[in-house]
Amino acid sequence: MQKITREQLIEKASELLANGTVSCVLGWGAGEFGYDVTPTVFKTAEEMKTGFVFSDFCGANFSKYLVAKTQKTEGKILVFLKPCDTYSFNQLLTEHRFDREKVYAVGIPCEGMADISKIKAICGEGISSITAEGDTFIVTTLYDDEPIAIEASAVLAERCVNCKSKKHVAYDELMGEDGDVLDSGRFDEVARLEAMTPDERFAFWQNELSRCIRCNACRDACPACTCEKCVFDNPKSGVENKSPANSFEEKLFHIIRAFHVAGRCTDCGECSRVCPQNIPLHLLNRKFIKDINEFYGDYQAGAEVGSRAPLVNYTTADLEPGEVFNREG
Amino acid sequence: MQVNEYKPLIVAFCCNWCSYAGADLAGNNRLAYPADVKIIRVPCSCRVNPMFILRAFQRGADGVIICGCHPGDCHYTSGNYYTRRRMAALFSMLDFLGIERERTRVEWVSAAEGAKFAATMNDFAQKVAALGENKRLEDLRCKK
Amino acid sequence: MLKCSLDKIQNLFAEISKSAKLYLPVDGKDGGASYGEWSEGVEWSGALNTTKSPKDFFFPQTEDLMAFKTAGKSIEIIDTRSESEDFVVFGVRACDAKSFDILDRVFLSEPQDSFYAMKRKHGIIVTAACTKPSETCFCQTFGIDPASPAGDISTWKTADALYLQANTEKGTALLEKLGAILEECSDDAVNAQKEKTAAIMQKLPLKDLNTDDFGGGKTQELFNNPAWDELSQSCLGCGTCTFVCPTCQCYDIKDFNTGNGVIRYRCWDSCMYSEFTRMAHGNNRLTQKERFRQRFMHKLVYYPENNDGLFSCVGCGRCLAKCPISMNIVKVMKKIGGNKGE
Amino acid sequence: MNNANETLIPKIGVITDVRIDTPDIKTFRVVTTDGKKAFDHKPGQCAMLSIPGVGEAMFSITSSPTNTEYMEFSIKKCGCVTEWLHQAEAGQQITIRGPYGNPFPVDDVFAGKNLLFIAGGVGLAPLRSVINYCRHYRDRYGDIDIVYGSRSKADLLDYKEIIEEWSADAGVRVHLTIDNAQPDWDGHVGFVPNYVKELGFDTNKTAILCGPPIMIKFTLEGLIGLGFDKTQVYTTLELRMKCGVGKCGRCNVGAKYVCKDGPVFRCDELEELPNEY
Repeated sequence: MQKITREQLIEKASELLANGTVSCVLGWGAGEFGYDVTPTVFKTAEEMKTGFVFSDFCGANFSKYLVAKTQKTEGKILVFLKPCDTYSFNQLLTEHRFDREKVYAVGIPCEGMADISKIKAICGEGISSITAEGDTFIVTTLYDDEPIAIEASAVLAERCVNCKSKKHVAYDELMGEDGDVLDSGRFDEVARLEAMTPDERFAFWQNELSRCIRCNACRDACPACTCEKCVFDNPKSGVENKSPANSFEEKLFHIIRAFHVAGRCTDCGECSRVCPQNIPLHLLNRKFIKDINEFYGDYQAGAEVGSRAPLVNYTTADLEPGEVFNREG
Repeated sequence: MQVNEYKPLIVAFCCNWCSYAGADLAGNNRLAYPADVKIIRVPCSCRVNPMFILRAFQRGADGVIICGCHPGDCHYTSGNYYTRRRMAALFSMLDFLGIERERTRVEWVSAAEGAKFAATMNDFAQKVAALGENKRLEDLRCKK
Repeated sequence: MLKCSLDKIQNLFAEISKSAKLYLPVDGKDGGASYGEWSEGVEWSGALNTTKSPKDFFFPQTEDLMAFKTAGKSIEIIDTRSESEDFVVFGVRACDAKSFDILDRVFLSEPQDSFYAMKRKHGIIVTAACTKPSETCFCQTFGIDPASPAGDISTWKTADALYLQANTEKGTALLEKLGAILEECSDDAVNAQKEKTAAIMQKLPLKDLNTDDFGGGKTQELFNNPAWDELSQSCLGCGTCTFVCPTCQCYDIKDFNTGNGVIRYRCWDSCMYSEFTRMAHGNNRLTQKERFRQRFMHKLVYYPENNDGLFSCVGCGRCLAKCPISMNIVKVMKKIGGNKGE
Repeated sequence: MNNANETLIPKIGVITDVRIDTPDIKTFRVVTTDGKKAFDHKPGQCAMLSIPGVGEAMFSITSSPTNTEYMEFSIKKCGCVTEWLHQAEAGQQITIRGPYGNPFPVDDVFAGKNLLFIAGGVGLAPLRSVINYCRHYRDRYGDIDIVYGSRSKADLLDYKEIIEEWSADAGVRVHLTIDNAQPDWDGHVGFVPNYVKELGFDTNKTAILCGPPIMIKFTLEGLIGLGFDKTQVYTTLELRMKCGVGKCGRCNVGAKYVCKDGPVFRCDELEELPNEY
């Protein structure tokens, strides 16, 4: 459960709006069912009181919105950043994608976000309400007479299960206490796949990627994908396609997309969160991160502003591509 | 019974300054390498975008090899250093997706290494031939 | 009314698949359900609905239209159409069954789309009544009764049996082939289930959502509503809503050069995409607000204007569940329509 | 099955002649492989032309329906398909399907009326079909005024035809203008909307407008200033299209599909559409 409350955030925002530090607030807007949260710009404290939420379903990473919002907004924008969001924030700054002066970043602690599909897997469709009590969710549904209690840890979003850091790497102001970089098991699944035979890996990815409907949500939600004009939208690129016609096109899109963000991906996990087909896209990104760490030394994109991404850098003593496989024996 | 000997189609991206000249030298010296190696000249090995490699597979290549100047000898100073990193990452990713790792290779061939060029191509073609046709990165529409 | 006891349902599937390919919702490894072909041992998913709608069967994600061979200055057109075989889509929910009517009005109106018509002619739709709608369901807003689904055959699943009723000639013909497995029965169990479902429908959170503020002729009134700015402000411009939607029918026609010829195919397209209307001389919908507005205006105003008031939404709730930022038609209807649904 | 009619499947057309009109506009003459006109059409209707592997695009048919031998398309080089067409030579095959859209109401509404054609740049292309149709049935219509402007003299489309044929017809007045003065031009200089205002037409006319959106906007304002009613003014729209039959959704504006319900609209009908075209 989140340690910081909605009321604390509203209070902070109201204070900053009132003293003129910021002109608007980029926050989470309430939805219909308590778990469907929409990124929303709030202009006044009153708007926040009626429409702002902060709950265990506020997973959306706001960093990417800053690219567009800072261009449109007069004055500073207040943005609430969870630890993982701050990495994307820094990475975008490194790439000069928005004006730091136009943002007032408030770091907020995060205890991990819940995944509604995991909750529904336990208690089915027809959710009437979800309330957090301590480390438990109390869920009422249309079909159960008694509320169902679910351990929060059992329905933690995949990316939060393997949270890489509770430390904020960028903020103007921090609410609550800062955490530490965690020793996560985020590469375990990649390693598990690596240990498979090529046939098994192929079968795994064929099954996963064949579900892709090319809605582009992974790209459009990705804080590293901020090209004004994506190669996949350019009719002259020859790869502009709306839906994958076959397994080749599914692979082409996902390999190229992962490659384009390789070394810049902060592993925020938005791609997998937004995928309507639940394809574990983050594993492709993590494979690149794991490889880069192993080949060229540990590197965390977004950990600091201005660092040079590994794939736009080199040393004369780099590993040869052929050695990549020999190394494994 | 007639046995159709399978010959793999190989696309070799060769840098203009070293490897393409190396291929030339191999030819001048009458060193044999498979005729199914199709050479595409690029200004620098670093010009090869991952999309080129996937496109080659899409259009029927069974193996793709990139040849460039030896590290340190790049005509543009550092192009091949970038190639080295990019392709290490990309090939590892292709392997991660279950695409046979022997189908991709990076080799440094200087203008003086005609023999190395021929030997590399022979070896690569042999390895790819052993794998057979590319089935995992194929676009069925192009096979019609 | 006919029935088949649930322990014989695999026999029923086997019998259907003797005469036609049978597709039904099956559980995927990812937790979502999707349509798959039945073969021995394949179980019918218990999920409320599939992630992707069954519009795929008639309007596939990608579909070859024709092929070309070119030589010098000449072109040869190759008609690649072929007669398709009969197939059965089993377990379609009431909302998705209704979506076929909406697609029919587009693809079967003159000039008829022969690709769609062919599949429609050969497809037999077996629907399944809902008993446990989700909180995201709002089919009743569009006058759909999830307990009485349409289709060629309607079915109701109870604790021990599947009840079947044919609604069309196609459906009757199929049921006749299944004679041995089915037995005549009364409507009582089905009626009881319908009543139970009707009571649940009254408890759904979106039950009061209505379409009073929408429909043909409201273009000027709704188009300039200032709320579009706010609603569209965080839209990512992805195509998730469009592609999971059972009624979205926009498509693109593209050519693919295979190296030996050209295949002209069509694929789903989305009005949410930035280049949807981009032309050589500019784009008539420059910002995401305009593209966002187009999608909802089309569903709620333009389509009904051209189709006797029928809305191009069936309330299946897929976009509610899948939008990355949880912006959806319900929020649009409540905001633009000034209808808070309370 | 293979006999079933499918609107998306085109016919083969042959380019029999390519005429260079202006530096960026060429006129293509198209017939079917057996040398006939591909299909009958009415003035203002369009056809889908395509080159396999390049793409398909909608073009207005420039030639008059009274021409029963072939069709002509005046095409400006501005995208993939048009660029490809511009390098095509006579004998090149393309694909063609149509006709699409509603024509100008030449046989009912326009009959007996004085007509005022106003075109800018390549906007003359769709009007040429109507103008030549009206000239062919000259006795059915009253006076014809044609206002046509382009960037320079070299950019005037069908200049030869305008000077030699249109201007020579009885009761047809041609008013040409170019945007900037140039040495070999002794005609009017200035933008079309202003020229229309200067010419100050009577309102006993039906006006037909086609050109870039900005020209249409200001010319329409000018006409209204002269006392014209919106019901007297017709124009033709252009949006991106793919299917041509009102299904693919691309040219949807309001409840209308430009390919099916247009491209010809009366200006008061346009007013009812959202401003998205």
